[in-house]
Amino acid sequence: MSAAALASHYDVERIRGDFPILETLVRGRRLVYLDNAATSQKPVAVIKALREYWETSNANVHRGVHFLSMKATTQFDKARETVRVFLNASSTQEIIFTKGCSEGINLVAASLFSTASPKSSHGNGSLSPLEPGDVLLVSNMEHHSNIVPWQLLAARTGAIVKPIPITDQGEIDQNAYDDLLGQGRVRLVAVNHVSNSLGTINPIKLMSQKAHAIGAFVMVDGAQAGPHLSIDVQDLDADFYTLSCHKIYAPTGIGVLYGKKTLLEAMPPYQGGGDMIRTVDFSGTTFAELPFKFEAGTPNISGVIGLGAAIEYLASLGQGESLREKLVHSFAQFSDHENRLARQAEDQLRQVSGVRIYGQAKEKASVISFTIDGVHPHDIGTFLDAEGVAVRAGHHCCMPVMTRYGIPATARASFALYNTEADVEALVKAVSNVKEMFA
Amino acid sequence: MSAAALASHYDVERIRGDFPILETLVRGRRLVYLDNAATSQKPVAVIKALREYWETSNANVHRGVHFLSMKATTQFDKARETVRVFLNASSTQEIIFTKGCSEGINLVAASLFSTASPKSSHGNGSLSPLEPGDVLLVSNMEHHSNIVPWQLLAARTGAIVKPIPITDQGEIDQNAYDDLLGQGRVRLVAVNHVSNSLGTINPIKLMSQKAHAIGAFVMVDGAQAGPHLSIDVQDLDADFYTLSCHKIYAPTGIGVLYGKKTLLEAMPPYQGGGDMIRTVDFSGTTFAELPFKFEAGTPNISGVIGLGAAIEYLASLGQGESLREKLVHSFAQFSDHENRLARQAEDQLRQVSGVRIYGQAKEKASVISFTIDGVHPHDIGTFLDAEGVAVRAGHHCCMPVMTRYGIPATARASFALYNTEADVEALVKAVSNVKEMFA
Amino acid sequence: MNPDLRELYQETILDHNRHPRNRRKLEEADAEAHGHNPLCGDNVTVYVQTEDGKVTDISFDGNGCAISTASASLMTEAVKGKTLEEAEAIFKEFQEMVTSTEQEQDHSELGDLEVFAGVREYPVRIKCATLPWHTLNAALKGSESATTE
Amino acid sequence: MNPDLRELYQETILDHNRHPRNRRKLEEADAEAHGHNPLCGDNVTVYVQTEDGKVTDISFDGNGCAISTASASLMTEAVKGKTLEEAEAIFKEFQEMVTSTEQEQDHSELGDLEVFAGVREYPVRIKCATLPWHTLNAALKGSESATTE
Ligand SMILES: Cc1ncc(COP(=O)(O)O)c(C=O)c1O
Ligand SMILES: Cc1ncc(COP(=O)(O)O)c(C=O)c1O
Ligand code: FES
Ligand code: FES
Repeated sequence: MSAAALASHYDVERIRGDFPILETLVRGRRLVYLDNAATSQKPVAVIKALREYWETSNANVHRGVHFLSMKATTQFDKARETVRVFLNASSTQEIIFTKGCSEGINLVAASLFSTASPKSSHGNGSLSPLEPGDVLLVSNMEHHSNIVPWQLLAARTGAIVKPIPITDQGEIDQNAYDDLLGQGRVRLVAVNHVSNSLGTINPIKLMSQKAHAIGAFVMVDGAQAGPHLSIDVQDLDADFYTLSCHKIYAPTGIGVLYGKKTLLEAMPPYQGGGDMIRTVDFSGTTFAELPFKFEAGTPNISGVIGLGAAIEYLASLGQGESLREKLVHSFAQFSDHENRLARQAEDQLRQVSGVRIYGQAKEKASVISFTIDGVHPHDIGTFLDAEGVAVRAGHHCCMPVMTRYGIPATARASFALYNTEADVEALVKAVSNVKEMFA
Repeated sequence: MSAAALASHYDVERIRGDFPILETLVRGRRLVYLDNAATSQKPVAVIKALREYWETSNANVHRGVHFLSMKATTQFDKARETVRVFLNASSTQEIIFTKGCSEGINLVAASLFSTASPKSSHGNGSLSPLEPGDVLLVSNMEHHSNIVPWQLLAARTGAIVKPIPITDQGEIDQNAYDDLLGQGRVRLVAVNHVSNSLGTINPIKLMSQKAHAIGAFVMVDGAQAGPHLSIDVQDLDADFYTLSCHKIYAPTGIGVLYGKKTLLEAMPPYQGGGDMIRTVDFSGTTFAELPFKFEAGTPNISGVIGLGAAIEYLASLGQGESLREKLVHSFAQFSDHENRLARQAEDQLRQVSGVRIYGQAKEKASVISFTIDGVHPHDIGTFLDAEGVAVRAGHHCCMPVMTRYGIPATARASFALYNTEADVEALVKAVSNVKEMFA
Repeated sequence: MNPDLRELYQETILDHNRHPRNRRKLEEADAEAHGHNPLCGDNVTVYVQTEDGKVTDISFDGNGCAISTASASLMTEAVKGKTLEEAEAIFKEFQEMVTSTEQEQDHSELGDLEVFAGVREYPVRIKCATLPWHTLNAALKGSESATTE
Repeated sequence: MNPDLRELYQETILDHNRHPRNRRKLEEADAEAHGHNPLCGDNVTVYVQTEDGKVTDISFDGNGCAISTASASLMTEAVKGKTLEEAEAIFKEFQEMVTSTEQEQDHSELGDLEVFAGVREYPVRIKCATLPWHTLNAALKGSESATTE
């Protein structure tokens, strides 16, 4: 479908009606919510699914033989299948529920290189424990969640974390990446699919191929891709992929870690508790099958059910036969709509004197980081807030990006499927007035 | 207040009205929900607080300068203070939000003995890394969540996990405990406050004193105490205490770890991500203050707000000036009510031929594990379910307890503040009919 | 007695639970396998003796609920004397019967085994019914253990 | 201009942000401290010179928002020439003004510093206003660094 055709089907006003919070008045002004990269708003479909769950089905899942428990279990298991389709994974055994994107990365950092059998090689890399001097490549545009776990792991093992440089435009420097892959024993590449501070969409498939060619695993932080792109983990071929579900219209407290089955099978369990065991005895414990091996304790049942409802809601906005087809169509619409707004906003913001935009990648999602000369980003944030415009100000958990561009912080406007041209106008108008006050 | 006076104030029918799910019909029969130890039902107050949060305040917390973010942050911070009061901790810095009880224990297992400075001694024990042969004492009645993390830690370090035996009545054998404390270098004692399989209330204060006297830390699993007792961590003097919030009328996906401030301060961070750092740089990262040091990633904001609403709801059922006083009064009422029902049920079940009750501790909460000779517990569960009575059947994540009593599984009825004498009658009647079918 | 329950616990099931057939260790077994149901922790061992591609004797042992015990008992009766292909075909049809979500189905050729049709309505108990079959299948395929996962 | 904003960004604040007073390194400082606001990552350094229990000179340096810059600037003016006790008393009252939830309060004795009263309505910005004060306090107490945590 052409972009024009897509756009003509997209009824943003109807969609806004599905998000009750968008009617909020901010000190008397219309809410213009452009902090979607921090967290998204929740549609009625999700809020309702949760209320219904608590009012009619709430119980602990698995092993329960009673009515409510069977009902809850059925819904819970169905949601895992829905997530599988969302990522186009080949099996629900590859779908691990976590408490958030960060936990997914920490799980991999805790388990991947800690197998007892020292030389086991699986898929594209080796699971053997890290040795001093082994290299973990982390892109310079990562969120702290995809940096600090590797630093902590490196501190424990003597491995070295090396940044993959980024260009002035905010793209990963592929030549530098190639060079780094050739230096030392590179064991893992950590990279986000979409940058939350620069908006850059990274070439994951290409970077995976290059990493696999030298026997390194690839950990993709998909936190910011989830809301904007239809993800196909089989096509991307990364070894691990994480989602932050509160950014894809689901509740907080729930994340997804996808991992290739052969790898997950070979990895030791992550944390101990109920559900992840087969048998427990003081003389020795055995562990459950995938995905349960990595899910200790009562899962976030309502969170998972809310996630299922969110994905089904997203699919309901698209056309197609299967859930997957609908999702693919939905996301084509979303990114078309969101990018149109973001590019429009960028064009107009660039006209405002003193505005600088960081992140000019060729492939870019609807995230705009900017500064205004002489005005601190938090003052921009407060000023915009007074006009009802919600943006984020700060380092966006990407201090190395700030360091890279020699700035302490930026203001960031980020778009979602419910934003409108009126939102763009409100943003641009408010930004245009900032200097008047502070300069 | 006397027990009689307490009971006369307790209007269980009004309370039931606060829990919409209790009106559910199970295949045409009234729901008799006695699976509360697995998870509790949610009051309207919690369901409504969450809906309102999503419809009027949803945003990412901390550092956000806009209206919604400030609103969400205020509510989130307030809930942490509410939890502090619930546990009577001395500071909100001691209240760490986790995804569940199990994660709290895993956090301690990951961080406590992994400080870099090898001989640092804090409070009652030493944080120095575990050495081969060091002993971790784990009671024989623990939930797998308070066993497996210690086994995994032992496997990594060469420490030894030793069970603390339990008596035929289902109490911790205090003489054996004393002996074990004297054998080898005991570094930690892991014990639950209330057993989920036997109902036993353990003498935590006494056990903490004994452990501290020989320089061992105490990790208390409070998952089953949370719903039944008013907890005072300062009085109990345990070093760590965890809660499973979905068992105290709050949503899934949220847990609390309390730890003594001096210990938490000395412990290294647990996982890496946003919010737990002060500064991130590829040349070195510094960490945030408590409690944030232990909270990587976006917290389960709605879960925390739901937890705050649950605690406030519980307090609203009690009388007193302060939140703490109200909670103490509420819990006095709850345990009075619940225990009365449970003892009544036990007395009547004991009359049914073939019924055996496991767990006869002098101090016991409202949890009843039982078997019926010749009938498998899962068949009991299914039979009771057909009568609308929801109980759990299985090992309750306590395989070592099952092994101890030489049984594969039990059926378990567990009470909550909304159960009634009619529930007891329905349970007893259904149990009385089980043998008719299977024997 | 509750009619829902009667659907699940058919008289034949209760009878085979009270008096399991072929519940013993088969000393001369030329194949055996151990089955485990992770949902409840129950175990079953199935012993088989074959000759010329036929099941000449079969027995089971272990602890389980009424459903799994009766299923094991009825299974031994159903496959004794059958060829390996026939046994596998019965397993397939049995599995289809207890897992399919379609209401109208004809499984009359399963004979006595049809009493397990009611299990369909109790998702968590389906594995009780299929555990002995998975275990038999493992034994015949030469693997030592099976789970219902 | 939006009246809510005017409440927060009083003209005096905007003026001190545009033209901060005493923003320089004080070479002869006998005390200095470094302040950090973890909410935003901003930093300030406060330099003080004291004699006979009095603040004889004071300056600051660092990067922050309009609120923190103006607060630092106004702080230097407010405490210069004051005794240490007086300085501490001003800090106390300032803190009380920006954190108290009570609406009706009289802080007229704070003089120019009263322009920060509007910060109360912006919880995340309160630390911007108090950061320089915490830092001054640290310097006077002889500790090297302060945070607003
Ligand atoms: C005694 C005990 N400990 C730990 C847990 C685990 O709690 P969660 O599943 O919330 O992590 C439970 C609940 O199942 C429990 O009853
Ligand atoms: C790129 C990126 N990675 C990771 C995260 C962390 O996600 P969460 O806070 O849900 O763990 C975020 C969100 O803040 C993000 O934008
Ligand atoms: S309950 Fe274990 S096999 Fe049926
Ligand atoms: S935003 Fe950093 S000090 Fe104000």
